[in-house]
Amino acid sequence: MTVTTLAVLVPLLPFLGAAAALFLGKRAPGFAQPVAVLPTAAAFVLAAIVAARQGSGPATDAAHRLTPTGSVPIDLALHLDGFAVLIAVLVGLVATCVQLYSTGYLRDDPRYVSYSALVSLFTAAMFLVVYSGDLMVLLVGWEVMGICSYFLVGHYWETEAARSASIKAFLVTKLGDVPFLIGLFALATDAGTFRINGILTAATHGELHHPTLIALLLLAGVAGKSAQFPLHTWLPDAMAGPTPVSALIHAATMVAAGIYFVARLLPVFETSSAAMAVLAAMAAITMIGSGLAALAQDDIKRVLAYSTIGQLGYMAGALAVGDRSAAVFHLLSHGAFKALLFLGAGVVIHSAGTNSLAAMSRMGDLGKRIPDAMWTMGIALAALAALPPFSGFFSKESVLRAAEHAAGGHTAHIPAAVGWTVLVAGLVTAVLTAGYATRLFLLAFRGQGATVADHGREPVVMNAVLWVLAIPTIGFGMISLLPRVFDLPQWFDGEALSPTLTTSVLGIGLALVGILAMYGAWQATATRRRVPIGAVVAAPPQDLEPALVEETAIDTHAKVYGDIAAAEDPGDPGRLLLGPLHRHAAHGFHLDALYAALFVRPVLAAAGLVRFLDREVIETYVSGTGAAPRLLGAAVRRAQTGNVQTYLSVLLAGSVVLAVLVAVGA
Amino acid sequence: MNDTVLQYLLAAVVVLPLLGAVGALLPPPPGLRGKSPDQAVLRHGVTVSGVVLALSIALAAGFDHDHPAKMQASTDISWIPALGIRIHLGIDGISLPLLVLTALLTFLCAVYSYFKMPAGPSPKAFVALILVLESGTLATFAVLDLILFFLAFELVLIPMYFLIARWGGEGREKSALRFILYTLLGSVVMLLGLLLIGIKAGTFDMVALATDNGSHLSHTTQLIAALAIGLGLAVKAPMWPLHSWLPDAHTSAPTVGSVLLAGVLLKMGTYGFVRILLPITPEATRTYAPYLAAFAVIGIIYGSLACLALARQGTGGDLKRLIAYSSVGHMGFVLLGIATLTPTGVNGALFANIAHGLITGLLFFLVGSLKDRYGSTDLDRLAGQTGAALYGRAPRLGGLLAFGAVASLGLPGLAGFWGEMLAMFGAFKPAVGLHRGAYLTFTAIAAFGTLLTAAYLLVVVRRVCMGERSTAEATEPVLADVQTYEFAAWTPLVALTVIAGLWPALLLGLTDPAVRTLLGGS
Amino acid sequence: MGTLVQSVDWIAIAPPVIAAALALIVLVADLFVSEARKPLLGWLTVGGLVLAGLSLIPLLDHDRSTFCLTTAGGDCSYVADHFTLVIQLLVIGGALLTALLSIHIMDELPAGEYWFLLLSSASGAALLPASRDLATLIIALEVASLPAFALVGIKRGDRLSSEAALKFFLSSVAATAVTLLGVSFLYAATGTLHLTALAHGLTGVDPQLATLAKAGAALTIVGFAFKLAVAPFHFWVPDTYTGAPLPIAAYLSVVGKAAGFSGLILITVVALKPYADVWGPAVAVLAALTMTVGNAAALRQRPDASRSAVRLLAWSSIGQAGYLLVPVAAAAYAGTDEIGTTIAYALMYGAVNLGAFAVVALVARSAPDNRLTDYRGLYARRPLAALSMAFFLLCLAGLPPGIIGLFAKVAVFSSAVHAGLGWLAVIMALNVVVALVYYLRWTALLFAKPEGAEAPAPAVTLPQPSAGGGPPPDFAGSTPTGEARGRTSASLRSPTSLTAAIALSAVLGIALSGAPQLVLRFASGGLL
Amino acid sequence: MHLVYPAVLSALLFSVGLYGVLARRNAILVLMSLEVMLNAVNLNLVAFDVWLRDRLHAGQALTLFVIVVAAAEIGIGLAIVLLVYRNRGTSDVDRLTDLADSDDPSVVAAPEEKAEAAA
Repeated sequence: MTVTTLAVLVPLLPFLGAAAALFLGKRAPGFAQPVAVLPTAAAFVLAAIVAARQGSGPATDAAHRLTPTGSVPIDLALHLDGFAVLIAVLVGLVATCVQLYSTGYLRDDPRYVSYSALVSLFTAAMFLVVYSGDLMVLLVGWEVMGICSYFLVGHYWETEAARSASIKAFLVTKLGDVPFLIGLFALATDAGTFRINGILTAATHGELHHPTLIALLLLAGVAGKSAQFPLHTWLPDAMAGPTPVSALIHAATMVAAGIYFVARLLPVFETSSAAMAVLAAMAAITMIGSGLAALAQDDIKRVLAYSTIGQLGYMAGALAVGDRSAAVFHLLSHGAFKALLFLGAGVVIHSAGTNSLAAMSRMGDLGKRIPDAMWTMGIALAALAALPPFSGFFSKESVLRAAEHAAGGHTAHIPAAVGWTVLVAGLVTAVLTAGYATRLFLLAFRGQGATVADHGREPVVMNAVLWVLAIPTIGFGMISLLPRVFDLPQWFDGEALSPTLTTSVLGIGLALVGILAMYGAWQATATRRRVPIGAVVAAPPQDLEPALVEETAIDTHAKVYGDIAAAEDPGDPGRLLLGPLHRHAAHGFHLDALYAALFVRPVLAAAGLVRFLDREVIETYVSGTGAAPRLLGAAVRRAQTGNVQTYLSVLLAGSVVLAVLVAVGA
Repeated sequence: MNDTVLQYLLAAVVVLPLLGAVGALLPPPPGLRGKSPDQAVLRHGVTVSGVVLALSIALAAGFDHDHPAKMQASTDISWIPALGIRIHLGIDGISLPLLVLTALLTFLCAVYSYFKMPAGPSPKAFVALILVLESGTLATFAVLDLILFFLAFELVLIPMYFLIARWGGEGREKSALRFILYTLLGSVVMLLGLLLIGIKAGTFDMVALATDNGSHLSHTTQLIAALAIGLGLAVKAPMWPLHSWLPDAHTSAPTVGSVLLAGVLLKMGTYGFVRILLPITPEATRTYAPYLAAFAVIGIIYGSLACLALARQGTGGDLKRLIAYSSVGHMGFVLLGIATLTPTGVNGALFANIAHGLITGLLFFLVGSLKDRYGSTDLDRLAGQTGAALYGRAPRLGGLLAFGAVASLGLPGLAGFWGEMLAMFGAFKPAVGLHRGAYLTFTAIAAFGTLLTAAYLLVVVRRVCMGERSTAEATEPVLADVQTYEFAAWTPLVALTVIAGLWPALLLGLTDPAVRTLLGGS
Repeated sequence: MGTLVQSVDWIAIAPPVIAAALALIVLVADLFVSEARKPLLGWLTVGGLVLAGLSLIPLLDHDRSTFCLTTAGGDCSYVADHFTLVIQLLVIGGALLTALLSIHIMDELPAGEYWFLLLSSASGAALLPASRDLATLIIALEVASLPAFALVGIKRGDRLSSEAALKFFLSSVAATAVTLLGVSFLYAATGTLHLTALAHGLTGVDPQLATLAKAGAALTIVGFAFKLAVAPFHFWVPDTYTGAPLPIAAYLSVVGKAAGFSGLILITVVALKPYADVWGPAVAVLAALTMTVGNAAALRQRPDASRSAVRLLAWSSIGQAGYLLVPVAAAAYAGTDEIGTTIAYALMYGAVNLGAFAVVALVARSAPDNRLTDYRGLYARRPLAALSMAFFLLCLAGLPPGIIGLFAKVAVFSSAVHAGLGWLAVIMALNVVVALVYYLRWTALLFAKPEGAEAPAPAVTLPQPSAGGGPPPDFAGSTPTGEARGRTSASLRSPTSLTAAIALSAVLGIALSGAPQLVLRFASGGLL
Repeated sequence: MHLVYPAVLSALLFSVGLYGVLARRNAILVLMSLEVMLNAVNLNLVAFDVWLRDRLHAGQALTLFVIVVAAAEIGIGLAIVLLVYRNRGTSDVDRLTDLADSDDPSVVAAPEEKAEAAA
């Protein structure tokens, strides 16, 4: 079995799994869970084998003509290089963990079959994006991921939040995909092919006519898909979907696809320094804005969502300074620990009966009830805050090192200013990240007050998955630095990824500052947290399915706390630190209201105008033309007076007129 | 299979439905009495359209796939020498897919109405009319003589008028009359153009005219003829300002009528553009192309905004009317593809044609079954404040509706995407001599149109499929999930949408060579 | 001084002569035939007309002409060329179908006179296309018209029939007077009455008389335009058709029009050829006006008015006259071959219009007041009649399944486009759409479900021809009296002659739809 | 005699006939004016025949035909007028408007008063 056949099997297996699940569906409920888990697990194993076989060797390419189009043909192409195979391994790992986790999380959900089929379909689409060597096939995987995310976010369609979040998620990503498609057209027209290799060689030979325009168009699509600054508003609302979905789609894979796409086509972006500057600015704003917003969120998942936006900002920053190895390195490590955090959050919500941090901070010994979740989430939060020895520290340091390297003006055709913006933003975000990581841990697991009612034991599979994901969170960073065992730089472009002294000291220092500041604020507001607030999902005696707990939690959050995102809790340390900024940060700096005013309202007004135009203007024209012959007909009919002398007079008058016209006229 | 067998196959495919229609009017022969006369005649309809489908599939199989540009299975016998009209039939890569699509859709409609006869008078007339309609549409795609094309174009009017006027919903007489008058005016104006070409070029034969590529026609004749024919065809494939007959026709047509109207009749207009205007009057088409593109793009935006207005809460929008407007939008893409005058664009247009036939046919079937279950397709009554929760009440029907909506918004991987993408790709780099700037803005607007399409379709899915837990568990109007006969009628459409999405070469392989020769080997 | 007796080619003039002789035979036979065997006269007329039709066959091989001048030029007054034969076929066929339509109502009409008048009018109409000089033309027109006045007024007791006859008479004679004035002016300008000589003369007319000649040309056209019911001279048509007995309305709508357009063609295309640039636009404008007026008025007919079916067919025949004129106008621009299209269209129109009148006659037997509303749900009661009526109406509208109607219209469109009359073609296109409204409304009515089958439509009693001039019976729309109901049930079995008429025109229509070349071959010209 | 005299006379005669047709109410007088018009044309034809010195005398031949036709027309015309009089009790052309395209469908026409015919 050559590498290519294996690589073809990797996206094919989950796709067949999804198809099988849909067909088996109601007929064989018993098979539902194995049909969901086994294909994805097999795909993960195969991805690992492909990665091992491919190793750090030269990129393997294979293609088969999919269809002629009239000008630029489209091929089913594979392009396997270091980046692709490793990300495929990450995707396989997270997808298998999520499928396993979901068997417990949604065990008696009536729609488990369609849910698992959609997750498998999503995994297949992600594999297609990762392995594809042809941009149009990549776009197919790109949009199939978008629609799967739409259906999965809308899984709890009984709740209003899920209904509006799913349509918002798809439309915002689709808004990004519109310029993305036009960018692909521009690339294909200039390079004469959709194949990535062809485009890269064309870019390096400078055949792209308007590189800046193309880069900006592509960046719009990337911003939409990877939830970067202007088009990020859909990700926090997408938390209305089930937690495993958020873990898979909104942490590790789909949102990473945008960064991966830019990494793949970096030479295209590097041809225009203006595009890199825009990317850097976008990354900076995303990092800082999301950091602040994460501090003010009350819903545990929305904190993690904003944190994901922030970390993606880091990767975008690394790309902006031209170092795609650092970006992909951070992508891999972030994928592991962020998926772990989300799955852990699922466990927390199930045991605490609520997703509100304010409510959790008033529950005593929550941590003792779910020790596995507490420990694994602790490790992951530490990795998030970039504390050594966890993988987060190494990957984030490699980004900061690349930024510092560019700031010094040593990277080719990357202006120093870009390096400085990414570096400064990176450091500020390091503080903020540490801050909200600690806030989350303290509020969730160090709460005081009455012991919480038991919501039934966690299914063992959920805890096991947490520990599986904890391994890469701990080990991945360190292994990458032992060249003999697993020489990561060789898999990438070859530059060193080990942390330098200055940035690591700076990074650790700022992280500690963030942690201590948050700890101090937490101590100060301890007294205020004795006042009870919010409600806990009163779990009925028998063991309630975690998904139902989460669904009711999401549904009731707005009713209980008055707002889907924030909660008026004086005891929140984040409120203390943010001060006046808190209200704005909680609502994502009112970008939603801005977009509603800028885009949604004018479109609906135009729709109203069209409705009026169609009913009044065009309708009157059409029925008007209908009326003309009727009027003439009425006139002619009334002319039939019945009096023969009128007939004779008309006859003779007609003859006279005819004679005169003929005689005189011609 | 040699050409003479194909020749008889094609002739049989076109004539058989007519014979079937006459057979439907006659009393059934003793052997085939069946349970009741109605059931017998409906079964007759199914068998005839089934045989026609089988023949057309055999035709497709026998078709020489290596030279789709060559006109195959052609019969050419003189019919009226006085007017120079010959019965000239033939198919190539462009007309074959449309032929098979028509046969398939009519067969599915016959099967659907075998089990669920729409309310109205005798099914005998119903079956006869559907078979005449099928013969008219098949003839339109198979005929290669300008006046026979006009005859087939008109053969469709009377059956569709009676289908809407006798078996339709409320306001059917008025909308049926508006439909037939509007389309007849268009087709008579088209006749003037066809006659002008026939007289000036000396022959009505499309193949000869196409190979001349307009060399015998002076520029002004081409301009006048192309304008006349263009107007007639634009009414049929509703181009934006001439579309106001479509929503009324669809709102009051029976389910089967809507499926055939959207699935097949709209294609005759766009097929006419490709088969007649592009090859026969190239210079005139080149001068009109930007205006056609502009109208097409306005049609896309106008259609989707109208749908958005209908889909919103409290506007009293009707679901069938919404899907009719969505057809205006989709056909806008087809017309944009044609207006680019590039092989990519025209390939995209033909692909979108087939895809629209499949997907909108499926959507109208689904909305028809909703109307049977709920009694009305008025969105506000259906959805109420929070939605009709079809996912809960009838999961399979909800799933299919979601699939139809997703396919219709042009999700890559399903048939809807390739047509629209290639049309926009063609418009991105139009034929040389067309104003590049204008076409770039058209591409941008069309791309924005896909976003609007996605918006209103997902709003519809939200208001129909999703809803509160209480509505999901409500049981007062008992809601049967998808029946076996409905599955039988719909699975081919779903399967074909997925196959055409995953393997576009199935259609593009056929149309690409044919389109290249049509555009003069450019 | 040659022999005074001119040699006459009897075979050439056979068709009109047979018809005329048959008329006399029938008139005389009427004296000897007893009341009971009166229908025999009917079948005698039909047989005679068939014989007249057969007499056309020997003339097919080559053109013949008779009554020629021995002096200069050798112009002949009677020419039996292809043009004449086709028109004579149409006239005789029309008369035959009218006869078939009339046989079943002979009990109310004076049989002998009726057949005599019908045959003499037919012979006049048969003579007209063959005449090649203005005198014979006028005489033929009068011979065709005078019996028609009598036929319209033949229902002695019926007050409407007499009124219609009077209107028809006065209008027609006035038109003839104007035509004769025109003829005199033309005679003054060219000094001859023979058409070909006239054409030759008009080229060299001296300037003073030029305006007189042009005026004469215009006035001559009026008489035939009146007979064809062209726009400003159409007012008599609705009143006459509604007042006249049904078969006569059918006769006038087909054979009357045939006489009209053949006379018009002979004058414009043959006699006034040099003035083509003068009468071309005039005829085109008249055509446009006629079709628009005809179709627009037909659009607004009230379906529940009494006799609305015949009135609608009257207005529709005016519209169709507009279509007939288009190729004549085209002939002014694109040569005489264009008039073949008029004849082809006329043949189609003749067969189909008579079929429609036959079905109206059939329905009139059960609903004597033939309102349009009486046709609701005809398909339920008489499926075949309803289907053939739908076929005839769609042929008139020019839509498939009326294939022959469609191709005839395509031929007319083609001649208009060929002659460059773009604006006329567009107006005709609009008219086709307007015409479809009322044809389709009637067709839909045929297949509509009969509302309340048990309450028959309020039939107004038809005035029974009481013996002598008794008091005119009242017309109050009352419930159907005894014998009217009686007649409704008795007449369910349609008479053989009527079914024969419907069947003949339906078969003719379907056969032509299958092979339009049979009729459209004349469109390719070579007639005159 | 110069041609203009008969031509003018016939034109005058034709106009008189025309006036008679349009203005008179009694059907018989309308018939008479129609005859005047026809005879005006006859005069015209004979005048032109003489003026043209036509050896074939086509004009006069046509005049004879027209006279015969006029006679036949008068025969039928009077028969019709008689018929109308007997049916309607009046031969007043203005009163014969039963066949108008009336708007109200039910009543065909108001029945004529019998009295006037009897008087």
